[in-house]
This record gives sequence, C-alpha cells and structure tokens, in this order.
Amino acid sequence: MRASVGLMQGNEACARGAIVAGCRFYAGYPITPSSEIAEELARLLPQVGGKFIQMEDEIGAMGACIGASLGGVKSMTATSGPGFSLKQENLGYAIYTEVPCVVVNVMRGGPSTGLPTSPAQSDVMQARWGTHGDHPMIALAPASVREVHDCTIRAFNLAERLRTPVILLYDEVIGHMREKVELTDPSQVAIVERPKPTCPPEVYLPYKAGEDDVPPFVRFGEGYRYHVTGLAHDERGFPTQNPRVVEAHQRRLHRKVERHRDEIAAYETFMLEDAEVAVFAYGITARSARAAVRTARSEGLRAGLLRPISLWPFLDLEVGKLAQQVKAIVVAEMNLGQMIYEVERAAQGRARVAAYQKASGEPIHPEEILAALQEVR
Amino acid sequence: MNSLVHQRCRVYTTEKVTIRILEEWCKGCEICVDVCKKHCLAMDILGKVKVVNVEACNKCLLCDVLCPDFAIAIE
Amino acid sequence: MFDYHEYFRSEMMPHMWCKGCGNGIVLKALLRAIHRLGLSKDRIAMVSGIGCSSRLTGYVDCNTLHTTHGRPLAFATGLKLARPELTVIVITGDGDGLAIGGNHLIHTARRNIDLTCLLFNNQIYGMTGGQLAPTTPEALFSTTTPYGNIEPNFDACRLVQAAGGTFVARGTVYRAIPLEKLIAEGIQHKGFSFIEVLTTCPEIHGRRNKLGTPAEMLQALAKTTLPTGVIHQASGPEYTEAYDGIIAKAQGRT
Amino acid sequence: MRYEVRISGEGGQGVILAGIILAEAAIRDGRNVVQTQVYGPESRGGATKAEVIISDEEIDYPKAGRIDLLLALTQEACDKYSGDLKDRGAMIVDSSQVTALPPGGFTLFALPIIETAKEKLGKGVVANIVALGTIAALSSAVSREAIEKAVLARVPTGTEELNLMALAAGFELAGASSQ
Repeated sequence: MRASVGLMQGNEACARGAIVAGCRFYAGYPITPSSEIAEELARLLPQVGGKFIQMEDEIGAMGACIGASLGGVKSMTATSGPGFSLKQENLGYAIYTEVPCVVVNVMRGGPSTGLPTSPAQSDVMQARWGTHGDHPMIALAPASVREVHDCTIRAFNLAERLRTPVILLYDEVIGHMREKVELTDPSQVAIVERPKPTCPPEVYLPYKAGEDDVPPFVRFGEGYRYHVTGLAHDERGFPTQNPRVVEAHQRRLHRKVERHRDEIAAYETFMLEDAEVAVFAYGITARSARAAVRTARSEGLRAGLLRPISLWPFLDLEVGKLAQQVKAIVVAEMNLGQMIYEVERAAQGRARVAAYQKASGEPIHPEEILAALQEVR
Repeated sequence: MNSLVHQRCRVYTTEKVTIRILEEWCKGCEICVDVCKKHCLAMDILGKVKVVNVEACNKCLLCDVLCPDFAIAIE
Repeated sequence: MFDYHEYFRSEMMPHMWCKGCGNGIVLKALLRAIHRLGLSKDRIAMVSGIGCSSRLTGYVDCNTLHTTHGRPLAFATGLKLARPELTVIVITGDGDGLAIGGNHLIHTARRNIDLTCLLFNNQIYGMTGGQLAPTTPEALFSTTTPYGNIEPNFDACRLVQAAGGTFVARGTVYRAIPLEKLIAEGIQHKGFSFIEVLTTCPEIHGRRNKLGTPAEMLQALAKTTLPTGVIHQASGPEYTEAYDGIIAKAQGRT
Repeated sequence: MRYEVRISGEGGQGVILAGIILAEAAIRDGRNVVQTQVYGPESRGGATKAEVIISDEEIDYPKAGRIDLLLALTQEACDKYSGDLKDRGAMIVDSSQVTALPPGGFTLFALPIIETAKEKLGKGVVANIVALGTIAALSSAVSREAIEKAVLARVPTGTEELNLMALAAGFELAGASSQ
C-alpha cells in the first residue's frame, strides 16, 4: 500500500487501519452497522497471512480475540450496540488479565434492537461502565473516515503499549458514509509492539509491572509458562483473595491508564481562542457543531468547538480550562444525556453547561446546534 | 508408575514394592482403602490413609490411579 | 520414573477439590496421557472455563488460560488459530460446556478445529453449591430442584457427534487407565476431539442424593448404561489447515 | 459551494454505484466529497437513493438536506425523495417512469434514460450510467473527463466500451433536452 487519495467508507477505513496497525486476527459476528468491517477483513486478512473467523456469537468473538492475542497476534473485533452489550463480560476479562485488543462499536439507536441502520451516540457510558467491576477504560471517537483509519491504528498502538483493550466508538453515519480520504504511506506510520520481558522464564512474573505500571508480555508457547485468570490474581498470575494484593493490583490497573493520560488524550479545538460560548461534541455531532460554529461566527457570535477524540479517560483538564474561559458550554450529543454529566463534573460550575440532545435516530443538524448556541450567548 | 520421591512421604517398602503416602495431601476420602482388594490400607484415627499390610500388596495400582489427591504412590 | 509432580505448579498444590472428588483422577489421567505422548510443557496450552473442573488449569505447569463461564472453546479457537503449532486442551464442565457454553461446543465441533476438549460431567453445579445441571438425572435433587428434577438430561457425546465432531469418546473416572488412553488418542486425533468424562461429586451431589461413599460412587460409574470408549471417529478437513488454504488462495498461490 | 446530488430509483438499478462513481469523479476533479446511501430494510426493494455532496471547502455535515440536483428513475423514488429539493434546483426524471411531478420551482428535465439504455444500447443495466451522463451534462458537479475516468475505473472489465457509450448517450440526451 502507498499513500493514496480516494473514496473510502468509514468501516472500510477501519479495516484498512487495522491491517496497517499489524492486526492479524479478527473474530466477529454480523451486526449492522458494523458488518462491513468484518467483510473487508475477511478479504484483507488472509492476503497478509492473517486470520479471520466468523464466530457463533458476539461473546465467542470477544473470547476468540483474547485467545488469539495471548497467542501473540494483534487482534480485533467489531460490533454494534446489542453486540457490544454481549461482549462486556469478556471485555472485563481482557482488562483484568491485561490482554491487548481492539473493540470497535459502530453505534446505532437503542436500547435493545433499536434502530439497526440509524446512528446514535448512546454507548459512550456503556463503553466506560458496561462491564462490571472497577476498571479503567480507553475509548476513541473519530469524526471522519480518515480519522477512523488513524484512530484504529492508534487504538492498536495504545492497546499494545498499555496491555489493555481499547474501544473505538463511532456512529452509523461515519461507519457507512464514503468520503474523500488521503492516507499516509503505511511505511510512515509508527507502529507499537507490546512490551516484552528481558528476564529468563524462571524469574518471569506475568503481572509484575515495571516503573510504567505495564507488565511485559510474552505470548503462549515461548517457554515462559504462566497462568491467566479472570479471578483476582497476584504477580504470578495465580488466584488470590489477599486484600492487600487485590487492592494493589486494582490500583495499578487504574494508575497504568492514568499515568499515560497525556499519551492517550487527543482532541481538536476549532475557533476556540477568543470564544465566549463553546460546543462540546464528538464524532458525527462534532461535524455539525463545526458547521454551526462557522455560521455563528459569520453572524457575530464568538463561538468555538472542543472536540474530544479520546472520550475515555475523560478530558477533565481540558474541559476545566474551557469552563474558565467561556460563559457557556453546549454539550451536543445523540442521546438523552451521557457525556454532559462528565462535562458538568469537570466544569465545576465555572461555566453554564447546556444540553442539546437528540434521540430520534437522525444526526443533529448544524442549525439545531446554532440555535442552541444563540440561546446561551 | 507414580513417584513421590521428592515429597515428604511416609514410605513403606518390601523387596517387591514401595508404597509412599503423602499424608499432608490426603483428604481422607477412603477411595484407596475401599478399592484395595488385598486390604493393605486403612484409615488412621486422624482420617489419613496408612499402610497396614505392605506385604499383601500385589501392585494392582488401583489406589495409585484412583487417589484423587495425589497422595499415594506405588513403585 | 514418571512423577505427576513434574507437571504441577507446586505453589498451587494441593488442589482445592473436595474430599473424594473425581476431578483429581481425571487430572492424573490427563497428565499420564501427556507424559505418554511426550509433549513438551511449553507447547501445551490448557484453556478452561468456570467451575470446579475448570480450576484444573491453575495446577498444571504449562501455558494456562482460565477464562469466563462457558467460553473456553471460544478463547481456545482464537488461540489455536493464532498458534496452530500448540497442542490446545480445553477443560470444561457439564454446566460450563453444555449449558452456558453449549453454543460454542456445537460450533467448535462443526468447524472441526484441532482442539481436545475434556468435558467433566459430574451431573451438578458444584462450585456454586449444587444447583441443577443439564446433566442431572431425572428425579434427583439439587438446591434448585428441591422437589426432584423434571428435566430430561443431556447426552453430550451424541450432541457433539451430530454437530460434526470427528473424535467423540466417553470415559469414566472408575476406568482411569482406559481414560488415559482415550485422552491420548483424543490429543493425537487431528480435528476436534471431545471426551466426556463421567466423574463424581460426592460432597455436593452425592450427599444430597444419598449416592454413597466416594468409592461407591466411583464403582457405580462402572455400571453406567451409557456407551463408553471411542464412540465416533471420522476424518475431515481440520479448520486451521483449511484456513491455510484460504491464505494461499488470497495470496494467489493456488 | 456545497452542491448536493441525489440519485434515486429502485433496488437493482445501480443507483448506489452511480453515486460512488459520481463521488469518485469529483475527487478526480480535486474536490471534497461525501457519499451516503440508505441501508437496511429501506434498501431492499422499493425506492432507494444515493447522495453525493461535492464542495471545495471541508464538508462538515455529511447528510444531504437541500438538494441541488435530484435524479429519479421511478415514480416511487420521485414521490419519496423529492421533498427537500431546493426551490431553484434541477430535477431529472425518467420520462417513461415518472409522470406525476411534485409542485415546485425546480427546472425539470424529463429524459428517456431507461429506454435509451434498453433500446439504443441494448442493455437495461446501464441506465445508471446513462443517468450519470445526464447529471454530468446538466450540472457543474463534475467534469466530463473525470466522470469518464471514474466510470472506467469502476465497471467490470470487458464492459468499458458499453459503459462509455452509455455515458455519452446520457450527455447526448441532456444536450438535446437543453437545446
């Protein structure tokens, strides 16, 4: 592959990004609107010596993905709302056992079967808290076809670097639309490999982390025989209920993500320098927000946009700073209130936080956000 | 066929056979006692298996393969 | 001289199974089979689900993966595809493999991927305290069938055979030497091998239903009316090999 | 300037492919482009559509909503998808299929697209390419050179000549109509 300009669909860009990132295993189950990722990888993976399998269900797909990753192969699965719900138990397993993988959720209307072919942004909290237990989470939310491609690569890099699953969240519109994209030459893309142990097998402790809180990883079958369990475990990987060990492990998992926050955090600001009102919007909604900000500016309203590209961990610092600068933040999202609570928490009352929410299965139109901006000016 | 040489075992031995018992691991299920047709084994008062007649052992290995706790070995 | 202890993780022993539990006997048969085949511990991966039997993976000094309830075959499928050169052995129970994980069992059998699956059938959910399993005999009691079980139970071997498994066998913990041979044959078989092991749960299941001492429960297995030994063996394309053909085709080499 | 094109018809007429080719032609012209379509139950049988937004600026909102040019190959598609055509927009309809027209201040081009594909070219399946020719000719959406290249890049090998003829036939229909 060389640097190229062309028309590409969002889901196709995801599949291609995965190949560039070094993904060589995909397990999935058909579900709209994410199926094109599977279809594309079923074609592409064997071409590069990778493997694709359509599993019997979403749960099995997530399990196979983790199994393959323990075999040393970069792995991915993709799904949509209901399937994402089914994957949650094994997603928690991957977090706790620190198995890198990428999970894509192309969001559609819900709850339940909902609107299979219509967009929503209603899984951002499921991404954060869908699996049980206390855990950190990394989630990225691209807003264009090009960004889907790049965020997929980033998701793999973060997953491998930090030994944790990374979630890619985008909606049906971005998944299905085709857009002009200009892709960088894959040979120019930085690819991260998982940290490997330098010690001999006899002294290897699979869950003993170095200074960066990330334990080195070795694939099964390399002489480093170890145990992986979803039970609370010690540095050797063996089950334990020792409160001190359990707590230390939990805290390390959180610290691992928290201390790499700057590596994970990604966002875009648009006309924010002198803004007095701002929109906080991600994914497809951020595109409408951008159009709304342009129109607002042409009408003399000093509006700006903060577009998070990384949703989790939440951009507390950036939103806190924004709240000091502007008098109001409009949180526009295709749900009836999810990220707005995070924005309110981070704003700490320093700016008014107003909602523009929509749950009709249609994207938010720029004019709707413009009206919301005019209301809070 | 099973060796427990590395463990802290109680060893009973004759020219024909060596029986090793790892008392620590014995949970006292009595399977070995029940399956031994030669009545070589019995339970002690603490509920652990002991060898009472090592001479009678014909090395049928039933106790060895059926002990679920890896607590008995016949050589 | 063969020593089980060479295959143990000493820090994990003795195991946590109850007094008289048949699972230890299966573990022994499995280790003897591995020893008999001369498999290197580094090249073996054992994958288990959740339940009493699935704790087995913690004890064996190889590459071990203790997964989520019902899902070991799915994890193992991913692992085997990633590393076809590994000998992948799946440990599951009757609840894990036939109830919550039943879907994975039939589809893994259908694909004929080269895994060896040992299903420990003790007729009960032991780990959670003795609830009804899909294998609990009719009329028996469990904590969730206080008036007796009215559900017919499962013949796992017929299920797997119908689904396309190419090696289907049944052994019992009472016949531990034949069981060892079945396991060894299953591991050597190319394709999906399924070995149902009839085992005993004297503490949780036996006591409630007055099934006798651990030894009596073992001996009762000798009288099982179910067929034992190799029940079905066939040859068919193995999944990871078939996928190599896909790779060759996609790369234009065929 | 943002220019929105909607190509509509029924499932199987190649409406989506026409949208993709139009979008790829716009890229060849060096412009920005977003293409969307309907999915799921709505796309099985009955009316279907593909939309292409072409612009020299960045395209923020990717959905079409104020259509500059609508092409309808069936009456059902025309009824269903003409509501958001701009007042001064253009509407191209297949003259044999679409007889009842919605009210509005648009410029109408009623052209025998399907008939041309069937009778002049002998292949009904190339109606979508004839349609593309009319779109390219009657709007400034894409250049003729770009649409020709885009068609060639997408159609199956062995059918290049037929498709180029179909495209040319579309240009001809449009030319005759606008004279």
